[in-house]
Amino acid sequence: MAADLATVMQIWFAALFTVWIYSIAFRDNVFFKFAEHTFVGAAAGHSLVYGIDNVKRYGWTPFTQGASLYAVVFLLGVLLYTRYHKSYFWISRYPLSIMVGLGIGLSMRATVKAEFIDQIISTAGLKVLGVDAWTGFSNLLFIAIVLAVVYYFVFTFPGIHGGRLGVISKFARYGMMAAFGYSFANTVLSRFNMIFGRLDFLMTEWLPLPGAMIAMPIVLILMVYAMIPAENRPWPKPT
Amino acid sequence: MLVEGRMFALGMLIALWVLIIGSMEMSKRKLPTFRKLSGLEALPEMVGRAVEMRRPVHFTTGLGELTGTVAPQLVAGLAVLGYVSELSAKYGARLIYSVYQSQVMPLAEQIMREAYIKEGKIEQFDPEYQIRYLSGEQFAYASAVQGLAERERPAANIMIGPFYAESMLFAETFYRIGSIQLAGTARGYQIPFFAVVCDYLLIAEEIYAAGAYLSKDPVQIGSIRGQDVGKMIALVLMFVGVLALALGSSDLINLLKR
Amino acid sequence: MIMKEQVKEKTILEKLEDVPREVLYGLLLLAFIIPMLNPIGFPVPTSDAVKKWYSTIDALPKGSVIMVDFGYSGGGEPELGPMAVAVYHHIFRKGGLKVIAMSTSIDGPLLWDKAMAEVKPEQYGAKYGVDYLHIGYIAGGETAMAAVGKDLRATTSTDYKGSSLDQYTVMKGIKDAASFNLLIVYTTGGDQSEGWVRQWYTPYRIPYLCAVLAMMVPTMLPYQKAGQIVSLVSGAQSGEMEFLVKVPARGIKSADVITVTHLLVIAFVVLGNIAYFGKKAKGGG
Amino acid sequence: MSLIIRRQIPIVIVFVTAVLVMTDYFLKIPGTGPVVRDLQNWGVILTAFTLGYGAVNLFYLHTRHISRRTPGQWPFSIWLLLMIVVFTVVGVTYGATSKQYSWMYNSSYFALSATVYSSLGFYMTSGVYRTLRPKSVESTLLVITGVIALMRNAPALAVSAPILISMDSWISSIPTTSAQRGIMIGAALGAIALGIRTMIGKETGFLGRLTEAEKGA
Repeated sequence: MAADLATVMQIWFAALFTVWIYSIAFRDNVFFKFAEHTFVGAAAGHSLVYGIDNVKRYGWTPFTQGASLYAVVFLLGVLLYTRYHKSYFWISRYPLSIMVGLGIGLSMRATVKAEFIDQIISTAGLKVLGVDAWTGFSNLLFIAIVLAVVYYFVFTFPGIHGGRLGVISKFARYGMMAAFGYSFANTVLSRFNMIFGRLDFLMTEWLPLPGAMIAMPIVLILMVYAMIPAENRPWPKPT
Repeated sequence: MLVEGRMFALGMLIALWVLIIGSMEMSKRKLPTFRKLSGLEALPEMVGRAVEMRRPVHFTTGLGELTGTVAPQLVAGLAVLGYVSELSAKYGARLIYSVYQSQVMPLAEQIMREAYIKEGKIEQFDPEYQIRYLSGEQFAYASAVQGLAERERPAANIMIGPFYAESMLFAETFYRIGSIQLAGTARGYQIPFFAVVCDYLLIAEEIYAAGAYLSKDPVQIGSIRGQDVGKMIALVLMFVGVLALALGSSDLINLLKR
Repeated sequence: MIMKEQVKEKTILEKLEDVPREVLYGLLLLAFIIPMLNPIGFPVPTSDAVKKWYSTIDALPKGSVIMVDFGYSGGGEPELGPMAVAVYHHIFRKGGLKVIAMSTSIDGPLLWDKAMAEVKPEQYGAKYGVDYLHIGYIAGGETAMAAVGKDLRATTSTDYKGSSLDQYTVMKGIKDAASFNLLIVYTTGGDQSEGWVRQWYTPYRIPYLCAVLAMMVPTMLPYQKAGQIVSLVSGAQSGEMEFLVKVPARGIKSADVITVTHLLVIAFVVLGNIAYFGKKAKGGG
Repeated sequence: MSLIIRRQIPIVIVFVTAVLVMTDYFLKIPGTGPVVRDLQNWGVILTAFTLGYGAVNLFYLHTRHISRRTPGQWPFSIWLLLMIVVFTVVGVTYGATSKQYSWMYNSSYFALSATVYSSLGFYMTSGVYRTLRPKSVESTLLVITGVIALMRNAPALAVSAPILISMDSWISSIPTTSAQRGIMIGAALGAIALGIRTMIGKETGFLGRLTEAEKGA
């Protein structure tokens, strides 16, 4: 029974937080503020918990098994927090510089291949001739848009955008706008899926619980009340 | 020693290194000129219109920190803020800058003060009114900007920097109150929302170019110059590759794969 | 008479353009709730990307090892959760495959538990530690991917619960990226979906199946075109995957709601434009 | 001297680490492999340490609200800090994947984050209603591709009019992919340039706050 009670309580909390967060779409109110602060606090707590978990599992465990070099990492990790000290904050730059160097090295060595050369290879490998007319046209358009967009982002050679050549930039913008329209529609889809997820939770898990159908209107009325500006509320009087 | 399949990439990386550092050095001697950025060209007119309508100009640099990965976007936004401050001082517009990062406030104040001094209008600069720290939390900041928009009804709204989910909210709110808008971000997911709503748009890399152009910093400008040459290399490789393939040769592609 | 009519129409158009957002939100909520109360059972189309994803897993020989990044956040769970569940059904039902999961998202381990509770691997005879395993959240984004790719066992010696990896038979012979035959990524972060291309596909050429939020698909498309990703799908296509795997769940259920809400949005576009252009025509003419 | 310790050496560390990581990838010099492996594992642990930054920042900010009794804010600040403490205590004592912690996560953080991001769907709807207007050639193109994709994304519509699927897949594979690729090539160069600037100490955002000496310089 105890486990059941825990589940029921979990659903109630989750449901209330869901409804309270949605209320911001209509107007700011105290319930939203409460939910929002819970969110921010929980997020910080959650990442702290997983930070500790990671330090323990990836650092402490090998250290206890004899990898004594990890003591240095712990020291560096603690030094990261000198950033909050008024005069010794610069010490945190040492561990940070290792992280930054790693990040740059890992990203640069792969970016030049994955996002530059491989993209060039893939574009240059498109066939315009020797395929059916529609594919040929599509590939030609594809190549034209890639070239035009890269051309568009050349900034310091103003000559290449002057006069009739300006048409290339215009074409590039057309291509990008078509792409943005597609992205826009996909974002709508993503957000709606998320709303569906929450409403599905409310309707299939919360509302069937005993008392939920009675509680829901009360929750909504309280929320609407909280949306009324304080000076217009009959109670409590603003201080 | 050399790894098969990674040689061309290594060569390209070294070439880019030389190119970018070389153009930084060259820019110290002579700054290269920039192409027209249609978004920036619209700014004087936007500020002028706000003066005519006796309504303020609103500016935001979005979220992010000066120390994170999106810092370059924030820096670009601040460079544009400097320019808009100059324009506002010149035409006598009321400029309001909504701040998300408290660490940016002293920097922003300095930038804006210098702009007003440059235009000889320092007496018009009112940091209390013009620089508003709204909140350091995303949704609280978003709703505070919304509130500000509805109260002050700015005639122009300029958003340059790293924007997240609040982009659509801002764009729609200012659209509803009839502001002319210029927006730019390099955060790919948010560009479509700005493209849908805003009158003028700086797309992705354009904000860095705008920031560098306005700041006249040889390091930034030189870096952009180097990247431009890199883009031209890409253009040539793609163009020649397509032609060669049409003529039946895939030598270039094989070279790139080495 | 004519004048009066014109004036009246103009105000209607104006009102139409300035409909309070509360009304729009209310209509949207109704468009969600009504089909949820009265399911219509709209059909779902299957796209090539989902079919390709499905057949890639189907074609894996027995004994293949799969790395799964369970990398979505709580916010993306409604979209990517159903996809991950459907794919796990497929993998377990096929049998003979080893699945090692890790998370680049801090929500990953708990959401993985949630997904496993839905999949119930035991119904296919799959056992934790023998057929599948979770090594936990690993901080660092691309650094974590690179670290695991270079030497998994040097990065972690325990699973997500903190038990030693040595005791699990599924880990036998698994050392680094080269031990894997396929990479599956579910993520809500662009840095993650792109990072896997940079840190796993580029150096090790591990075939990569990628599932992201629908809104992230456009920015990932160039990778698919260049062959760096075998197949790119969005979580919004979970219904299609459930259809192929024949385990209908949340994804198919959402089809009704997504259809009705999208029809509403299209109606909004049309109405908004009628109001805008109608007003403009009256005002200008 | 202080400038060297406080600024130059960290930049040198960045440079050396980045070069080492790249050398290991491009040249495979014997001996670099294990060093880079260890460095990467260190990177993981150091990042894990930074996961506490959020909590510390919030403590700074909200203890100030509480001590100043900021009207309308300080009770929420207490609650927020309490949430951090409760999460941490439960997560550390019972374990990050324990039943107790998972209960707490599911009843608050999971529900909240899922809802916060979905609430944007509402704003988008009014955005669509008010702003999707074909005013110029550019915006017309955007509206056309947008509306086609919207129609395709409605599953039932797509099934009844399969032409939508082929139109949508053409839009996605030709104009969208090509425009995104153009942007990607530019952004890749931007990322490489940013990396180079950081390695040679011209981009110092990561240093954080500046010391007095640096401000002078």
